Amino acid sequence: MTGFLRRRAITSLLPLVAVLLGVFFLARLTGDPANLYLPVSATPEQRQQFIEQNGLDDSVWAQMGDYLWGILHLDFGESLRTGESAATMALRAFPATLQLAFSTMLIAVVGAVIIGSWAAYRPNSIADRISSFLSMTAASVPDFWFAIIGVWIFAVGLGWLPTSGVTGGMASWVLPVATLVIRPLGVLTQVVRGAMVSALSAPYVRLARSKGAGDLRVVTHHALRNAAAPALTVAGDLMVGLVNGAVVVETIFGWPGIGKLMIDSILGRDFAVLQACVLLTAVSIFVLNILIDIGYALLDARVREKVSA
Amino acid sequence: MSTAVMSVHDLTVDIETPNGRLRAVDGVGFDAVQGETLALLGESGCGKSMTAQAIVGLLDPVASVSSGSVVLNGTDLVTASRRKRRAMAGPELAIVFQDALTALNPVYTVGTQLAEPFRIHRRMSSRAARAEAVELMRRVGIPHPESRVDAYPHQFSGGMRQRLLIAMAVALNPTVLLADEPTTALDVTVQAQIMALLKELRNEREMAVVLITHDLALVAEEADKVAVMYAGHVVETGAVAEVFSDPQHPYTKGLLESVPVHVARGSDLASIGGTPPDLASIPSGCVYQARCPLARDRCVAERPVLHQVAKGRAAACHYSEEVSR
Amino acid sequence: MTAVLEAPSESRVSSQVALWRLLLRDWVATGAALVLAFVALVAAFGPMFVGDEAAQQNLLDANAEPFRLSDGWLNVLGTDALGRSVLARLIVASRTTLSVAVPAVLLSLVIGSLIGMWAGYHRGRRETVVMRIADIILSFPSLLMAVVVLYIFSPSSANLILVLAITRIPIYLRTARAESAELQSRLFVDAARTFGTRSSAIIFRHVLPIVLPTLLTVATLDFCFVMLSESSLSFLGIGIQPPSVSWGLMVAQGRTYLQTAWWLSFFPGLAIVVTTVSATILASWARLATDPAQRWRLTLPRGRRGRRAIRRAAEKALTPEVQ
Amino acid sequence: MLSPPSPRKPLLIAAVLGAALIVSGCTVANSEYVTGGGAGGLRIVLPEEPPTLEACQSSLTSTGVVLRSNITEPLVERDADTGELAPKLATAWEQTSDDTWTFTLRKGVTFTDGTPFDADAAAFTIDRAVNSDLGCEVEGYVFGDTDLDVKAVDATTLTVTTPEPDPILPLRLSFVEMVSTKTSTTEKVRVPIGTGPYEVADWQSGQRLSLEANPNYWGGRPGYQSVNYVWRAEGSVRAAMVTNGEADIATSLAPEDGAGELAVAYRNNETTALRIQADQPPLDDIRVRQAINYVVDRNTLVKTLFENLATPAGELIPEGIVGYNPDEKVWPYDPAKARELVAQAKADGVPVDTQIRLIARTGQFPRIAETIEVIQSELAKAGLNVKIQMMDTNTQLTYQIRPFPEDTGPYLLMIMHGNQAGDAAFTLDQYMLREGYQSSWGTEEFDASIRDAEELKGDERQAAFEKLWPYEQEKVVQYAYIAHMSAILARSASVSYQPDSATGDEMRLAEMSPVS
Repeated sequence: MTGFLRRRAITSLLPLVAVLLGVFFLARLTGDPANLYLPVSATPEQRQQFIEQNGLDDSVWAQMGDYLWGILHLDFGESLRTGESAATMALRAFPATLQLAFSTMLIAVVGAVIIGSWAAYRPNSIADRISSFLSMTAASVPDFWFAIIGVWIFAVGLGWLPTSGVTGGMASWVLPVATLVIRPLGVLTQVVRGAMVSALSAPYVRLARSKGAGDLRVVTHHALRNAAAPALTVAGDLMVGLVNGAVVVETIFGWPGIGKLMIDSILGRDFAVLQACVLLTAVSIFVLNILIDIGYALLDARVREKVSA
Repeated sequence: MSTAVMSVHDLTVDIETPNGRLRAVDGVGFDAVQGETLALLGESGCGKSMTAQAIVGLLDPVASVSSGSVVLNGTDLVTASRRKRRAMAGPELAIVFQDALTALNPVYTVGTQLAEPFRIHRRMSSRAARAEAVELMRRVGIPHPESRVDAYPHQFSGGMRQRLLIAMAVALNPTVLLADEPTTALDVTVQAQIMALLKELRNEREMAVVLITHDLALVAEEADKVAVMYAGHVVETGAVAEVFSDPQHPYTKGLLESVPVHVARGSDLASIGGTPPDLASIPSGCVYQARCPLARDRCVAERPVLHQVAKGRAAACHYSEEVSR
Repeated sequence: MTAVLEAPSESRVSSQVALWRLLLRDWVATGAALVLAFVALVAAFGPMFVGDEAAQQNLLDANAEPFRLSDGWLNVLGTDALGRSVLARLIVASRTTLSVAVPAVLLSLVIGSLIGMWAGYHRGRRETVVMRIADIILSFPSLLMAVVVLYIFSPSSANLILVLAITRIPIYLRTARAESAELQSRLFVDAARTFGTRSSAIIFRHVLPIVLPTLLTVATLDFCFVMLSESSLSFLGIGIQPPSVSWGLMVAQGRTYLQTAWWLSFFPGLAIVVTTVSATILASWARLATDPAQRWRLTLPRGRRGRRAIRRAAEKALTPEVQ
Repeated sequence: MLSPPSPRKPLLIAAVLGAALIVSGCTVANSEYVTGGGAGGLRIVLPEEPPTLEACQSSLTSTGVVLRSNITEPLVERDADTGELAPKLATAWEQTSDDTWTFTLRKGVTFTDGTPFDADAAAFTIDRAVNSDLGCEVEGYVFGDTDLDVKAVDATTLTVTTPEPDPILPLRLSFVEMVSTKTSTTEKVRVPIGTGPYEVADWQSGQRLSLEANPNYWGGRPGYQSVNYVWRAEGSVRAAMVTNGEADIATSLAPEDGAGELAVAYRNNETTALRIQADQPPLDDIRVRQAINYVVDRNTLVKTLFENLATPAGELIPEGIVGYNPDEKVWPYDPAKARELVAQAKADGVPVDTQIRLIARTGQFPRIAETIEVIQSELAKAGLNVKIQMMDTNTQLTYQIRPFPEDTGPYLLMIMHGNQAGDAAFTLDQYMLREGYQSSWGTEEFDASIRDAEELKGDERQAAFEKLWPYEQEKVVQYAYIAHMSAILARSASVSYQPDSATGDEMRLAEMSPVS
């Protein structure tokens, strides 16, 4: 396993660098930020001064050299917008995103396993049809509908929950998490259901039944673990989306996460912050992918052998 | 000694298809006797596996038992509650499936899977169940069971996997053991070992074995009695030696003539002309009429019922006397 | 034993007929198919009838409430902030929406699955490289890509489709790779390989048919994701440019009016949801119907009572024949 | 104007959805959730977090609205209603020579770090903001590349000398917020030390900013001991926070955000207009530019999309700015005339079929997308080939500010200009001069009259500026003015506050007090 991890880390390093460089170059293709940060009446001299101060007049290669040199010294540059260190800003926003992502995935996975297995147990039954229909609908409804209507009903109409914010204890988590969980829950339920339908018609389930195993045991012991691999793949992809930041939720509920920060820095051509954010999310996505691979290995001995081979 | 521990009577299984309902098994009946092997013999598609599935209650949801009874130790499995059936699955009735690789759960160790019957029915601790699993593995002839108990199914050879399936089936000394084509996927030498193991276990545990197969040679060597199936019907029953030496149904006869050992050296190897009927187009008279050399008007008009042709023997043919000649 | 279910003797024509009959038996799937056909028809011919109405502004009748016939049937779903008929705009938007979402989904589906299957089939280094590329795209902020396209090229349907397709490729790539990697070790692939079949042929003949249903399911769910992403790009200016209109754009523009004129974003949102759900239902139906091993599920009468009733009826019908 | 949401439907849905939440055991929320502020605290919700509170960046809207006159103060302050300058940290000022102004400073003022405010501090601040290499926003905004010669004559006397005579120097200096001499001169700081009625108590980046009343403030205690700022990007959420009692003031709302009776509309200084890129054919033909003016139906736009919160415009500055012409002439809506003009131009060989881009910035003002669509539709009816292009801010700015991108083809640019300074000179230099940073085109005569007018003072200045507007409409026609805009904020019933035209840039907390 350690050999696998080492190899995986090495092969992951290159894409990581590729992402960083890609972001670096592409970001600079979107125009220099002088117009945004200088008053409209700034003179050409002031403009030139701004560009020089921020090193934007150097060749892209020279800028990249500076940037990489900085990274080696753990210096990720400063934000044009706030003047703060870009690393500080990214690191401050990331925990909020992670908390939201983990709670959302936890609820989505547990919910999807329960609903999906239940639906798969009697495929094509009324219960299956209803749960499939609801999960498909959930997966296709625009998330900001939930957000805004949720605010409208539960905060303004009923006064049960705060409209937004993060400092309100558990209650302030309800609307953001509920908004975020809808789509993953719908998608995952569909995936779990599909995988469970095939798992439940597999010969080993028949064997288990011939041993006198009850319904619950068949579902939880025999089918679920076999159905877990595709669910894990999709859950991983969904989690990647969440780690990249939940822009809608962060915007509407004022959740200080990395998605909003990334968008603001793209729109603000705040390259240093963007690069710091991308570095952070890319690293966590690579870690996440490795965890998923380990998950596959834990689920299935056959994968384990290939991994350690 | 010849106590029937399980009697199957008039078992009928229907299947729902997009084109309507089909009768896959029609009025099948036989008795399984303690310490004896009964072979259900027939070509693929004749309904023999579906009969086995109906008995153990593992039919696909499209198929259902529409009439008949399976009485085991005084309980009719067809009408028994799900709970009752579950309680009987393992200690009283067990089945060995044909494809051992897919039948074993790929994500669990064989030890876990072998221990499962003990965990479910005897509520043993996992350690005790594991000890039983090792013991079972040793009994079915798996070398070094202590070290292999934590291995996964794919790490075993085909023969070993089949042994594991058998071990699982006999774990709780069932009254009746169904073996559904247990050796199909195996090569000949391994086949012989597996069959020997089955016979050994049958004698040791005094089980009634129902062997489902298409292999005449296997039936000749392993079974005491045979029920020949064709298109969902039992067309002939009796002791193996008698049926094979003196078939009373033209289908049985045709089958025997298509096997080299039963044909005199030098003469042509016969084969049965035509193909078995599609379940959707089973004729109203004799099911075998289309391929039968003896077929005549009566066979089209009237379906022959299984009737006694000799002591302990029955055949479903209007002209069974003509067959043996 | 279940050979009869596979109906090997059925000719191609009759199997198509059977497929139709199977579809008609399932009223939910039939409904979904009808909805999709309706949407396609509306997209194809609708704009011809209401094209002008959708552009007809009437600021004095802005945000008129829906479900009133007093302003004529065109305003039955209300009017938008510029007094245009929401119904007419929905109809015109259906064409734009489909002409962006369908190519985007297809493009990412085709590219992603081909590369994914190829990588999964060959494993080894090729697989690693492809998977890492997927990682790169996934961890790349898709919005940045959109802004780059916006800045360097001009916003057009083609660029929009490109941006949407590229960001969705990894999803198919990963799914296809996972399944094909599993399949390549299977017996029938080995068999094909020993016959000397070229790998591309094996992929198309043996791997694709098995992977495709899953990919199609993913694609139908993705359909709605793409429609909504398209709307979020319009906030940056790269999306559909007015006066062209898409469902996503209508949802996005109507969003600020959720409290005062809910119909502006509700109806286009509903159109997206209904279309996606129909596509998903039909896809999951097709997945069962085309899979010989699963097809029987569709023939299963629903509920115990229904099954018993059918059995009784069947017994009555069959009894005289048997005896 | 603002229709409150119908209460029935949400309640019905809520009854269904609510059951789930009751099970999960949620407790009733109260206002403490969001701001954490106790009794007596004022809670304000802004559209975005101030990027920094650096005093020399105070002309950034999102910084200035929190900072100006709250944490730091300038020497003089402009009254938003009258346009007159009022004393703040300077008690008097006069032009002591052509190029020098002398300020008398207030005595007994200290910064919140204890250092005294005196002429040295004022000189330090002005040098830091205007003459240093920090690249301050204020420098570019009000002073251009003019360097100031600042001298502390004694503790309370300050002289400021400009290279050229500057009649409005005190107005320009009203943008310079005074900071303690302990402030770094080599880099910008996030939190300034000022003399204002409040000081920063706690800044939880991303979450909230808390101010506490300055106990040693020279001007008396403000109405609230503490003020909490939070920020939400979504207008409807900001409005909901006030209606829900989670905030007392919410700014930058749109009419449809649902603040209901708590909404307060007020005139800001913003004016919207289409800038016509008049050096590009067919826009170089004055008939085409006139046609564009004839088809913008300003009255209907104001009545419908702007919900009567704006007034049709005939010039780029609103009432209250020096140079505003009260006899504002608004172009009539005359589509027939416009068609005729386009047809005439076409007959003379003007390529009116050339595609013209109508460029706008997303989110520039509420209902920008709708406004653009209305204008595009009207222009198309007049016979012009107009294509809408929405852009993000940075991209749009490349089209708005010189140097303009090359080979753009003809385009119309939606601009919104807010003259924060109160004098038309700021507007004219930028938008009207031929080489103005935000001007595409002009005439020599017009340039000359602008230059002449800017030299003048008092009533002469006003009169000269007034004449420029009709001249622009008749002879230049670079713009199609649309409307003088308004803003909306939501104010809870417990707060007494009257916003003025400067509120968007400078929200004075000292003017807010609890309703007793």
